[in-house]
Amino acid sequence: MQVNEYKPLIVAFCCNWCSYAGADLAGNNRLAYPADVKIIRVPCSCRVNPMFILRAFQRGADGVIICGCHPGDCHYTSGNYFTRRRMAALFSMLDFLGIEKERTRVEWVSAAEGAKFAATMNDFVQTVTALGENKRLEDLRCKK
Amino acid sequence: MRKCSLEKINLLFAEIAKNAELYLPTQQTDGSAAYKKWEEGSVWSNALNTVRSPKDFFFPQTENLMKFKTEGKSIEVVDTRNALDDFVIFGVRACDVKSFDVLDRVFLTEPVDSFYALRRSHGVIISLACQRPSETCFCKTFGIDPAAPAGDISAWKTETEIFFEANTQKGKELLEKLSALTEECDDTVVSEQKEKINKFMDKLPLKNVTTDGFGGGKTKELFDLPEWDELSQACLGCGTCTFVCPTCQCYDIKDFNTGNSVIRFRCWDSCMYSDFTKMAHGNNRLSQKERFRQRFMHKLVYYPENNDGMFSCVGCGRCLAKCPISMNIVKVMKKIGGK
Amino acid sequence: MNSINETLIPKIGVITDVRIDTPDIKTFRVVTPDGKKAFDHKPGQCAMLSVPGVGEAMFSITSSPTNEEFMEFSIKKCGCVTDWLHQAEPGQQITIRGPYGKPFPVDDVFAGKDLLFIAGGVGLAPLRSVINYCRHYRDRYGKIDIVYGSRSKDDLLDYKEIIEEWSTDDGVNVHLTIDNPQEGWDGHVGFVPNYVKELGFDTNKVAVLCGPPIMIKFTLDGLCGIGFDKTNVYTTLELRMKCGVGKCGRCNVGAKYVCKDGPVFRCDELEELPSEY
Amino acid sequence: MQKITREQLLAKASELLSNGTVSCVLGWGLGEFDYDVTPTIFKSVEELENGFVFNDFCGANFSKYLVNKTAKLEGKILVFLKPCDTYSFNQLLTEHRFDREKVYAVGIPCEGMADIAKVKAISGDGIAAIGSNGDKLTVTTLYDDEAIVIDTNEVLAERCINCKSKKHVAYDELMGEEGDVTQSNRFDEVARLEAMTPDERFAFWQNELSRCIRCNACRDACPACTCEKCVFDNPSSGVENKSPANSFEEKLFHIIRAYHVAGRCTDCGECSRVCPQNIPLHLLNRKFIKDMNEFYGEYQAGAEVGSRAPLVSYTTEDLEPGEVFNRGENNA
Repeated sequence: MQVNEYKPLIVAFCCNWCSYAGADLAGNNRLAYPADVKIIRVPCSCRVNPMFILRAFQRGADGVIICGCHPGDCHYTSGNYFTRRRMAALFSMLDFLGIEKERTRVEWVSAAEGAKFAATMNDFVQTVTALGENKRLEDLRCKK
Repeated sequence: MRKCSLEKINLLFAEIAKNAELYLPTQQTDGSAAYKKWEEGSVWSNALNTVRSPKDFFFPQTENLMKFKTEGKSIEVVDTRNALDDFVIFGVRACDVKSFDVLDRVFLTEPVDSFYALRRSHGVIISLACQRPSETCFCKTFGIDPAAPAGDISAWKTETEIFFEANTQKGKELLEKLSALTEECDDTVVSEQKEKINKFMDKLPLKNVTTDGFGGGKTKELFDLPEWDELSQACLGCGTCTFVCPTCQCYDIKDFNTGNSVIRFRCWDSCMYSDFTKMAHGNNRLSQKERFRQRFMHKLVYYPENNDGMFSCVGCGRCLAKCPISMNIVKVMKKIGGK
Repeated sequence: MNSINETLIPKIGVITDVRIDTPDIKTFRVVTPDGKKAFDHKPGQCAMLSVPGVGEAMFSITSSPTNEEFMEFSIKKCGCVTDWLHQAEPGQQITIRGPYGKPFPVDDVFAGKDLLFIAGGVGLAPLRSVINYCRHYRDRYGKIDIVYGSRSKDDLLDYKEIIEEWSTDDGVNVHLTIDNPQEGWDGHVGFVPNYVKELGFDTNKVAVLCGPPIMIKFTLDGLCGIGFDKTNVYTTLELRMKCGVGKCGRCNVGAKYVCKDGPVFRCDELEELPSEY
Repeated sequence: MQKITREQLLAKASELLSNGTVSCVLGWGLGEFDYDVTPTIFKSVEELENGFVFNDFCGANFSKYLVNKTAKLEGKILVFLKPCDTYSFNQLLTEHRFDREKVYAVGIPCEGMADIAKVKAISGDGIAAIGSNGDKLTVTTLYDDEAIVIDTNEVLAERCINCKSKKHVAYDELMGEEGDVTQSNRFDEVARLEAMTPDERFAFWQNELSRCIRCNACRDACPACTCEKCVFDNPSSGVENKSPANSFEEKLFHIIRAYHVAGRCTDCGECSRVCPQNIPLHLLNRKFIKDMNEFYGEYQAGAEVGSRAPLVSYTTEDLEPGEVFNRGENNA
């Protein structure tokens, strides 16, 4: 497969208070990031159950990124601290099962960081594109 | 009767695999045996039996029934079945061969289950006599002779040779195709082995397990016995016994939404699970005791009542070996049947 | 595609009409895409309806077999499939397979007898098909009594049909009751089991019961109390079902499969079963 | 060979039952063979004398049974706890899963339990009897004239080879001598896998998990899995598929199963013991334990009642999820 033809599907879980607003800002400022990033708004990054991530992969995602407020800035005081621990454990486990570690990522993006949001997404899409299609956590039934 | 040297067994496997998919018990990384498709280099396991029963071949754990495509208010039903090739299952023990009869009476009685029937019609069974039954074996209880297994072809293995006898037309045809690798022989060696196996059978610790006290019409008598409490008290409610059982045949039908269509599939289910009988308005078996009782009553009373006294257990001993808490049908039969 | 013996692969059905009966019960009219009845059935039999991706469930066929144009299902909203159906609009396709189960013995046991139908709530749904069947072949049966009760007037199923058609038939007596007094209701107030006792029927009738388990239990006790024999009382069971053909093991009670050997049982047959229904 | 004998335990149980301290005893019940013991509730001394056993195959962890068995119990239940069981016991208490007042816990020493599969791998099928003599097992089979003598250490269950502690962390009464927390090598196998390439690890797990028959025994035996309604039994969860329909389903189930007990798993090893397909499920749990020890400091679930598991607490200085990999590479 030629790299430039392949467009990965990225699922981005964005916290309502910071990262989603950051994505908005990126849009308002006309900062380009690939259209294959599907944003799912969640009330807080700690709303993201590990199951959501696995199911995103099942349903065809090639990469999953979770964006939340910077540690210390959580709208609910401590949600993202829990996210940080949970995702550290989950990502390490996925890696343990041999699933490419580059397919998952956590980034802290504030409402003011539209540029960081776009840059993060561009970088993540690039990384996942280099990896190619998600084969190790795919569910063949969901492939067209 | 025909025989073949064990040195040539791989040639024999290769010959069978030319015309049909061949499955045989192979050794897994954990040391146990599992039926796997034979390919060059496959090693035939010498374990007594596989952890999973061969019911998978006819009644797979997961099987797609159909696909739905929905658009607006309309639905299209798509048949997802593919044509099936003939396949050969090699090394099926006498108990497991008998389990196919038990399943047949469920799936092949009207209305026939066409998914099962299709697989059944394509399968050829080469059974294998047990040289060294395990302490968990109690097939004799159900009138099964491990020295003379049924199936399309029966086989006996010695240290150096393997003997074949065709029992059905399908078996004869297959054995004919193997004539270049096998030679005609008399049944002296096999008779000797049968005798030896029967001697072993008399030494088995479970040889005295009987079905006395069970069978059709015993529902009222056995259902409310206080012993069920005691027997079921340690049951974890997992599905191990039902999933390793060659005769358990309960299934679930579920839909899986793939995002672009809906696959309706059926999969094994277990009466031990808490949601087995759960409906929108309640559950008629709320306690593990009731679920536990259902499994054994079904095997030992309900099934025989509907099937001319045939029990839905073949004494393979898998549940004895695999139950996490070592509660099993033998303990139930001894506790309740002896009354 | 569907061969004759295909049991698990359904046909397509189209909902052509949705009637709101009570706040939580709707009656759906179903035909095949070419406008015909999906299959013939007998009174008391069931069909598997399904919504792909949501699930499949067994429903009794409410319409009479004598209706050769369509089938009707009265469905109470109580689970995934029923919730979904309650949102469906006419024109919606669903899938349907059947008929399943043993029907009421309308042509032999019931023939020539006086009949007593007792229903509570949505329990009228399975009885409606047999009541209408018996009304259609009116001369084959004796007197027909129908006792039907519900929580309130608004919860009475098929109220219009009961008042306009059943009550006006010769030899058909309808006795309605609701649980609690209600404005605009001048009929009987009270629970079905008590009402049956008050009405005190002849014991040579064949009785058919359907309703919530607790109603069945007390009504059956009541009927036996006034001298009914259990061999003359029929009821229908409801258990979780998946295959509909007695193979998946879910509705197994004793040596019976409710989907195949039921759902209609004579009360003395029920006594032979373990109390797991 | 266990240091404590059946007779000692029997005497203790009979005494406590007779003097009214407890109303029933949760112990190991005699099976058909010498190795298939069933957790059993004994209500009288007579029942105990007829059915109570204690030998090298009494692996079952009783802690989880206490959740159900104490719910409607009048009086107290006597439970025998091996050192590793006491951790699960404490963890369940931490989670308020049963009433401590209804339990009389007797700590018993454990020299490690044997794995019958390992015995059979040596002796072959057809075991007639298994006796115990010093640190040897004598296995009589139906086929061999002479008994086969096996060193107990050769057939120890994996979890016992890597026993984490001989010390009881909870009991009302202790029988025998108290042991210590052991310096086990239980993370070696995890480390070995970590040192592999991702491709090798993927192949390893693909092979192991492909054997899963989704019987749920790992979940149902797990003392940490006490949810009343499991996500895998809940039709509205969207993951209630009853079978390992494909390799994704297998992975999903096992990742989530291990994740749900992460930080709460005491590493009792029941999951691997009960797995009919011998999948080394404990490695998934140990990976979480090892990670959390390394990321957030040493933590042993169940070591004390009321401790806060790593996934329900945090510090502002925790490492970032992206950093977990850098660490791994340094190790490898």
